[in-house]
Amino acid sequence: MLVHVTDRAIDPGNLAAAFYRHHPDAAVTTFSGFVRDFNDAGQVDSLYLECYLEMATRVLTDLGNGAAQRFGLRAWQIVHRYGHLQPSDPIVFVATSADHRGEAFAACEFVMDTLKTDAPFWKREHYGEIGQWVTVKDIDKDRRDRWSEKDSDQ
Amino acid sequence: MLVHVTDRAIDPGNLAAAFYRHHPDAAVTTFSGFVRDFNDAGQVDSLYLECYLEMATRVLTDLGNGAAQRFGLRAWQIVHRYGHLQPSDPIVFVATSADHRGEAFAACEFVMDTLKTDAPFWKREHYGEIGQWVTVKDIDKDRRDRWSEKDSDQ
Amino acid sequence: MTITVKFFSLIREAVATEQLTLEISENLLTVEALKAELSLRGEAWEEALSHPNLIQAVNQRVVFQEEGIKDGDEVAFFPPMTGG
Amino acid sequence: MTITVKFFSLIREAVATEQLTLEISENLLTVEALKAELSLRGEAWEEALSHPNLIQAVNQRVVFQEEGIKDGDEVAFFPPMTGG
Repeated sequence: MLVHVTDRAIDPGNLAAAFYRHHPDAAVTTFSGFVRDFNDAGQVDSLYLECYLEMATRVLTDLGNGAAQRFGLRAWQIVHRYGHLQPSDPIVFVATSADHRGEAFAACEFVMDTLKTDAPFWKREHYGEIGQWVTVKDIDKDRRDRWSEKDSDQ
Repeated sequence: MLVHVTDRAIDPGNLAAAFYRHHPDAAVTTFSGFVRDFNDAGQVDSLYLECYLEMATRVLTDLGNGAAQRFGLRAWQIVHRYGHLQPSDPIVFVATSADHRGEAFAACEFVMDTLKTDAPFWKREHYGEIGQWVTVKDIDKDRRDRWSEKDSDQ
Repeated sequence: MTITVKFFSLIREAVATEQLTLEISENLLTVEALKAELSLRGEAWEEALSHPNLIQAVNQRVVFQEEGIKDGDEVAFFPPMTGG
Repeated sequence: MTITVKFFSLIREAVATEQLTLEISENLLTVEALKAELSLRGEAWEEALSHPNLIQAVNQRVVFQEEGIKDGDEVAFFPPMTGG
């Protein structure tokens, strides 16, 4: 499955193993993000990740297809968790394969940078009794915008 | 083992699975390169990868430690194959983990770009009866030099 | 005509509503008009839907508020996304 | 003094030698001097060791040919590396 959005635990190790096995292309990159146990304010006990499921699947599918075209990928996969998570739980897994490592790396990073701000998920961090919605970080906007600038250069 | 240089088959799927399991840091990147079945001249039947073993271990260890310091990595691993390989065999596996994805991606790509030109391995491609040593590609020199330019900017 | 309206995250909490099925008049031609109509439901609605960072989607695609609405559409309101 | 000299890839093939253990005089102070000494072994040696892209390492570190050599050192000669 190219895109999988799920409220069940995901296992990036198994996903990477399967991707490497099925796509021994010249250059294969994988990335996985895990729940932090800290943020700017201190300790994080748990995370709730809200999801607009139908839209998430659609956005991630468009994103993967767009990356495949832009970077000439041979294969790609995006898996995203939602629901209740604990620190060190995997949130997201992205894999890309290409004929050259520059394209595999760039596509993987492009997908991550774009889904951070364009895929309909919302993080709520909990510390003790306190819960707080995470706001978009400037660095995430900047990282997203890097790719748009490259678009307009072309 | 942080660095492993071996003439036995390597399994990037298992390596990635173990790395993800042991290092569920906020951002984890893995990369694996596989033997191509083509080059600029056409079909490639097999690859011989010669290695200066003691130096390779030393260079890759220095490279990983340097990347860890430069990009603030939490963990890293480099595994490199040598000897006789077939198309689709894995050659190299690199994993990096960090608190932020920018650092994890950059470090993984830096390690790959640097080991291409600085680690003592030499590729000889075979097609039928013909064998030919691979020469350094300009793009690999350019990709290596990107990181030096950044050095001097700092 | 009939549309579905969904709310997520902060916006969902502010209006205390996850989803609505609405019968609306054919005159309600845009997302902007729908927002004005929903804002009549009370101060919490008006405040949430006038948030400067509010994002709106029609049929799972992010749109400007001038986007048209037609029978059977799914409209959603939410704050900036924080995935990954 | 005694040193080890290793050759790899094209250079190994050109001089048809993987490794040498050499007893050398204390006067042979640099990699450059060692290259001159080895070049006396014949045309193939002279040609291989004068290749403009030749890389030399002492004790597994790439060095300029002005690098000094001391007893027990491991010196290696090879073409540009093509790993990964």
